[in-house]
Amino acid sequence: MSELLQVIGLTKRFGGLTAVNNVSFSVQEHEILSVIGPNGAGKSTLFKLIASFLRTSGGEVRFRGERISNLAPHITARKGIVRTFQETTIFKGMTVRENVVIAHHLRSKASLFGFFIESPAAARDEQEFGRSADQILEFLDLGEIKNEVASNLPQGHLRALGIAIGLSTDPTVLLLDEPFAGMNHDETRRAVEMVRSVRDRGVTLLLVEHDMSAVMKISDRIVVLNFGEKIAEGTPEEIQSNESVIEAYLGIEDESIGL
Amino acid sequence: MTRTTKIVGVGAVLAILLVGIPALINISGRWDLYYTLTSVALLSIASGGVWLTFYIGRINIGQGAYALMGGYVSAILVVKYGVSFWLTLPIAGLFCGAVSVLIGIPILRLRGVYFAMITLVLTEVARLSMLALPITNGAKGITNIPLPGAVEVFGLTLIPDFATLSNAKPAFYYLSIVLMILCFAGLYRLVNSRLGKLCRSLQQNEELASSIGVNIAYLRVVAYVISSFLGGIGGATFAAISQSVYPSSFTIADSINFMLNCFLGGLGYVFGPMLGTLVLYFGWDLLFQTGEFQLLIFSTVLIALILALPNGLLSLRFSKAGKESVGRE
Amino acid sequence: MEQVLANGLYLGAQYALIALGLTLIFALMNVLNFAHGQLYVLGGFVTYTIYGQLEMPFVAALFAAAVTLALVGGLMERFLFRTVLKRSVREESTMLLAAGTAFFLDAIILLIFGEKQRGVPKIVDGVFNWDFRLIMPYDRILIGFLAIFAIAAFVLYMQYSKTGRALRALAQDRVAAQLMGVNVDRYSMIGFALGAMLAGVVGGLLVTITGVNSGIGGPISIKAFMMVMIGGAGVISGAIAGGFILGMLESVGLSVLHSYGDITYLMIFASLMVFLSIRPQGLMGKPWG
Amino acid sequence: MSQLLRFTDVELYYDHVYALKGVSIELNEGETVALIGANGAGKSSILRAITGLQGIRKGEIVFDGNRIDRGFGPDAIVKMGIVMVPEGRRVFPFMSVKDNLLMGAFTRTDKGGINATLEMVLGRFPRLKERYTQAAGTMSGGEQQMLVIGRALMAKPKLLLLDEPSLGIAPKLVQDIARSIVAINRDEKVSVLLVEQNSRMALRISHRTYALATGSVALSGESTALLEDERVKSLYLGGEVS
Amino acid sequence: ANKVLKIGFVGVTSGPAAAWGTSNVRSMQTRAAWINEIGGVKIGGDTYDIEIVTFDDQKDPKRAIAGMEKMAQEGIHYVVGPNVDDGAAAVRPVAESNGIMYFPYAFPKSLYQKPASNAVLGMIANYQSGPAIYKFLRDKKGVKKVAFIAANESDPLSQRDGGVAAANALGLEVVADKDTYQNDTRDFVPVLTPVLRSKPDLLVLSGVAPGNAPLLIRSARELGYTGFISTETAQDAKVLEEGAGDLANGFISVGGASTPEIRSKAMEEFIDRYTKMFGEYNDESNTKVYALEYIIETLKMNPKGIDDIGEFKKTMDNFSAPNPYMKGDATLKYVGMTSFGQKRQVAVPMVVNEYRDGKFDTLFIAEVD
Ligand SMILES: Nc1ncnc2c1ncn2[C@@H]1O[C@H](COP(=O)(O)OP(=O)(O)OP(=O)(O)O)[C@@H](O)[C@H]1O
Ligand SMILES: Nc1ncnc2c1ncn2[C@@H]1O[C@H](COP(=O)(O)OP(=O)(O)OP(=O)(O)O)[C@@H](O)[C@H]1O
Ligand SMILES: [Mg+2]
Ligand SMILES: [Mg+2]
Repeated sequence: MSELLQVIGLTKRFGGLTAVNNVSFSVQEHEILSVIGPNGAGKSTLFKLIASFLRTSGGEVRFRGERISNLAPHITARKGIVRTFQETTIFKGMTVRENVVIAHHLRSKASLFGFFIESPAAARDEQEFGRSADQILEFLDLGEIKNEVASNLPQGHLRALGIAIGLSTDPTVLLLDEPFAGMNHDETRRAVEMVRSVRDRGVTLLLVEHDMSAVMKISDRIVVLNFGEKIAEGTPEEIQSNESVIEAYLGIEDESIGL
Repeated sequence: MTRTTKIVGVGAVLAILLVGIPALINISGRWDLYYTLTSVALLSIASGGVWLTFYIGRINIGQGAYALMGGYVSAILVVKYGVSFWLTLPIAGLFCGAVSVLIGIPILRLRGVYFAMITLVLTEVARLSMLALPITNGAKGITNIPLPGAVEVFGLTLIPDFATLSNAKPAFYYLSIVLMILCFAGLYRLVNSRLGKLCRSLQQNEELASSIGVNIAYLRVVAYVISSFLGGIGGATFAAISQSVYPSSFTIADSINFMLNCFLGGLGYVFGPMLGTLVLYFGWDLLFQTGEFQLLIFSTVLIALILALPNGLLSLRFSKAGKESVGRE
Repeated sequence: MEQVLANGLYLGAQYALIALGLTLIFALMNVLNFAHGQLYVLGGFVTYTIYGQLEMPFVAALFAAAVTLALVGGLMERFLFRTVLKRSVREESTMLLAAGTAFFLDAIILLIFGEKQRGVPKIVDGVFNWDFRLIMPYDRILIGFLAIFAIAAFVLYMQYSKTGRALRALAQDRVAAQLMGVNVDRYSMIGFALGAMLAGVVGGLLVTITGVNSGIGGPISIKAFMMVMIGGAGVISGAIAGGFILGMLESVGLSVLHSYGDITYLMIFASLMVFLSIRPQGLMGKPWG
Repeated sequence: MSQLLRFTDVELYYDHVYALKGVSIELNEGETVALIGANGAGKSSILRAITGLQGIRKGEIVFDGNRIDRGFGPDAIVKMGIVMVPEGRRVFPFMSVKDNLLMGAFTRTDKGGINATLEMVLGRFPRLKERYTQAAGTMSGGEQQMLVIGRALMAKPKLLLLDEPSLGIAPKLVQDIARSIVAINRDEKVSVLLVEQNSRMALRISHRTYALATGSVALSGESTALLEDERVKSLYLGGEVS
Repeated sequence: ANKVLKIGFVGVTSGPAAAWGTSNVRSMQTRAAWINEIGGVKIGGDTYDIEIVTFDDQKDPKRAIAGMEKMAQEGIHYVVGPNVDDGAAAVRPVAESNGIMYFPYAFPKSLYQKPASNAVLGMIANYQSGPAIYKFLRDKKGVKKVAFIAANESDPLSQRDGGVAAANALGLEVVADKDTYQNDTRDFVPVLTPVLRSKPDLLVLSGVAPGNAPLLIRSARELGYTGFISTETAQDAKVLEEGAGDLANGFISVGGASTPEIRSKAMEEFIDRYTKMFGEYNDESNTKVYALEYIIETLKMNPKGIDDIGEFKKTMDNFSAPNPYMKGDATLKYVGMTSFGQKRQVAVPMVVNEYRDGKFDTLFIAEVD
């Protein structure tokens, strides 16, 4: 294992508000690292900073030792760091399969002009992407609905589609923002399986999630944010028993309401 | 559609445009239709450009600026530097393309009505620039532009000098129709290639597109450049037909019309702007005998069409069940 | 300088009032109402007919203009925009409808009221003259204050009345507003009528100063768009700010750039473009995609 | 206990895709009823049908003795006393907390009553009182969730519909919200129809539960009984996420 | 039954500039109805009814071309219009290739100079009336300093440039020659504030649209301006009265033949008929009544012109007929030798008017050659 991604003193201010405050941690290759914390703690902001969707106010992100902060989002994506969105963000007007095929864009070898004249490279891409898309859709159990227009899908499927889109880019690091939100236990269990198998494909995963049972099961390590600052980092066991995390985030179990 | 029916269909359309219509005009003696159809062809080229910007999710009310610019570039080159019209045509397009890069990079970050607005202002800026720039002859415009000259390759006359023709109308008609066919063949190809899918991804969600590695800034500029190129070509040809160009040759009204053509034809269909232009432009002409009621009838018909086919005329053929309405009947 | 500032303020007040109606309709239904200027013209002609031709009191004429335009606006929403909004795939399609409506109103106005510029007798005579440093006819001062009064009344209405709150809610989230018991159809109509009424009131107010002319609807709409964009689309405070900024920009710009003559407007527009590319959402607009 | 809501054999389609194929459920006055089920099972669709956001194809919906599935728009249904908290919060982002709450009382005209309810809501969610004049869009997810529940209470509903109130909310806040739901049902005598993915919580805080599967009711019964039911355990509680 | 002679009109009758074309069309229609009512007009051996074919070009040069094509299609050889420079320039190729004589209300000299020969200026150009007015004001009223203001569009700007040149030639001091306004301007106070600071004796509203004239006058007067205001285009008294009231008194403009001093019985009947037909007269028609008259009279003189404009052109050089709209023995004839080197302008009396209390008073009358 080696340090794939380093977050060093990362800071983001919006006007007077410091959403992410001097956060540092690193991510090992092939690990699953979760970021948790109360609503508004700065988790999504952190992801946006890593994926260059926001400019940093301070600090930096290194990928394989190379500084990658403040690039254009598509360049970061080309380097292999891809995020999915917290809001179910998909191409609403396209079918499920079209969504996934277009998401293969990064792997494309042809030029824009090549697409236009349908060069052999572009045609090869196209075939290849179709095959890969079908595979991914099967893998995520979306095969049956692949010709549905995405805007008609219920919440859960939208999430799965979001992950499919992320996967299609063949990322080195995949950032998943609340991938299990809106799924029931059964679905979450399957989704967890799936995320694991994504890792087994060699992808390093960062995720933000509020579903604690899933987080605890799946994560190798957990980083906890509160008011923009890192308040804890460690294995699931360590985090679960960390007093300040319980205080700020987890709460004390209360069987009367099933939580 | 199978490949053969497609080829037959395309062949039929080409035959109608290039042979059928001229023949009909000859038989019926309606020579005025040449100009009307020429205008429709040229305006639909410019509208086609606007349509492409719609396709990446931008409402473009600035095409008049590029049409005007194209007209001036061609006119200035022909009149002041004696360049052949045929050479100025692509130059005008490329010039507009180049200018649109400079303008597009800052303004394409804007979305929705903001982009619409800034392009509207751009049209006015272009008009005022043409009034003010030293090279454009200001308010007096450029008049007496010679007709397009001959094109010869190795002594073989490919295109005759328009001035020697007894009637330049059919010549301009063929020129415009061929340009239009090329333009829409190109657009059709573009939209049905992967490039088109990328454009659609931009239209639907730019953030997501960039997260899957699409260089959205670049793609937007590419689409805008193509759009402006088409605007420039259309404008340049118009200058040649009217043999004059004025700062008011293309104005905000034109920019708005280009946009309306796209809406009327249907934003979802490549050939929408073509049909939209035909109906909007030709419709006005058809009604000219109604005198003072022309505008009233025209607008009433237009409103009726929109109410009946809010997604564009072409949605008539391809329409699926409409969007589910919210609420109970 | 006093003169220039006063000109700007007066211009700004009328612009702001024009922009308000447009931005309200935009906020509520995402309709960029190309016919706004035509509604303004119609308001002007109603006032012209009642005050100028029938020689009834100005206030009555203004009231009639407001009522007529509210009615026209309501009808436009009910029979045109509602249908198209429900059935169209892309909301922008209403731009075509708005343009068609603008043509239609233009045609009707031209047929009924003719092609000539029209004017009415002054409502108050006399000119305020402060030593030639600041000259302002009393009717302008009155109209300026009436405009500001109308703006204030509208803002208070939107802020504190139940209807105003419902309209704001509708603008922010249609479905959620519906779930609070807001009858979306009814309030869209009310909002549209209110927007049209504002246009009519400005038209009626200004007919006493600048007269009215059947052809100016289109240019007025375009100017109103600019104000709305400067301030930020769909935001009431933005429309007001935009109106005043454009008023000042014109007044100050024309004075300062006087020596550049012909390119004054080129510079005003070019700076507008630069401003918008730096602030893509106008002054206080919500982001818009 | 008298019956408040009855849903008989309801079918609902989007375009040509069915979302509900013959669903029947009931809810009695004072009850909290939970709807659980997989993604796309049709839970939200049931709520949309009740509120009139979506028309139904077949069947009938009776509320308080009146049929409400034909001829009533969403606003009319709110007036009858059914208020829904939709999926994904949906506050009015540019309005203050206060105005958001007042919007909740839109259908009411009794000024005094509105003020009393406002006091009650602010008492129940003190955070809202702290943020009274803040624009709702700038509040955190949990605060927004409280706001929309409070906003719904402002209408003084007989029946409160909640669509996944825990979605995207931090665990500690989810606890708060769950407790609020219990309290609202108990203290304010508001009946609740709750859609929830967190089945354990749903079963804990409801009286009865319906489990949906692809557009029809798969299981139903007293929540306490279902908690022990083997099928429920394996399908919806998953015991452990392994 | 009579044969029909179709005369065309291509110009703007809708939108902001509708007033220009409308007064044109209506005077043509009024005159045609009148002629037809009295049994038509005898040209050569035949009697013709006049039919006016109109085309609204919306002030768009592209549409103007289409309009001219329509006229050609209708077999029309005589067209009145377009109303603006760009339209007039744009229709030129069509008119020339289809054998159409057209009578624009646009001033660019290149339209009327050789090699162009199909356009006939339908009114008096600003570079003809301007010098006369300025000279009058300089000599009789002691005007020394002139300021110009124009809309930033082709026609007004060209007219302004012509005016500035004329004023300079007359030795007047031009104190403002670069101030412009947008066509959407409704409030001219901000525009005029800096201009009036230069304290001119004469403010020239170059190429001002009829609708804007009263607004400009009113704003200038309300800002305390006391000098002269003039324009070189025709205006409507009613519009001035409604828009500026007493403030418009003393405003100087150029009209046709309707001031009571010079108008004939026929002109009075024309005004009468126009008013009956359309509800309200437009003083701009004082000038615009002429084009149709010239066409018909010229054809009467040489009937071969009916479908051969070559014949028409030949006749133009020596054409002369009594002017029905003026008292006395004024004649209709083609002029323009000085300005264009060929006779491509209709001779209309250059009546310089002064507005006073709802009517125009004649200041002086001049002729163009
Ligand atoms: N573009 C922005 N402008 C201003 N403030 C912002 C912006 N984006 C986020 N914030 C603020 O930054 C803080 C952190 O937000 P962020 O979305 O990162 O929270 P989060 O940890 O992902 O919360 P949740 O679990 O609810 O998704 C919040 O207070 C939020 O309001
Ligand atoms: N607007 C729509 N158009 C077409 N189909 C729709 C639409 N909304 C929902 N559906 C379909 O209806 C079915 C039921 O959806 P519904 O939203 O009721 O599910 P749900 O149980 O609430 O799921 P989730 O837990 O994911 O929110 C799904 O198959 C979905 O694809
Ligand atoms: Mg987040
Ligand atoms: Mg749901």
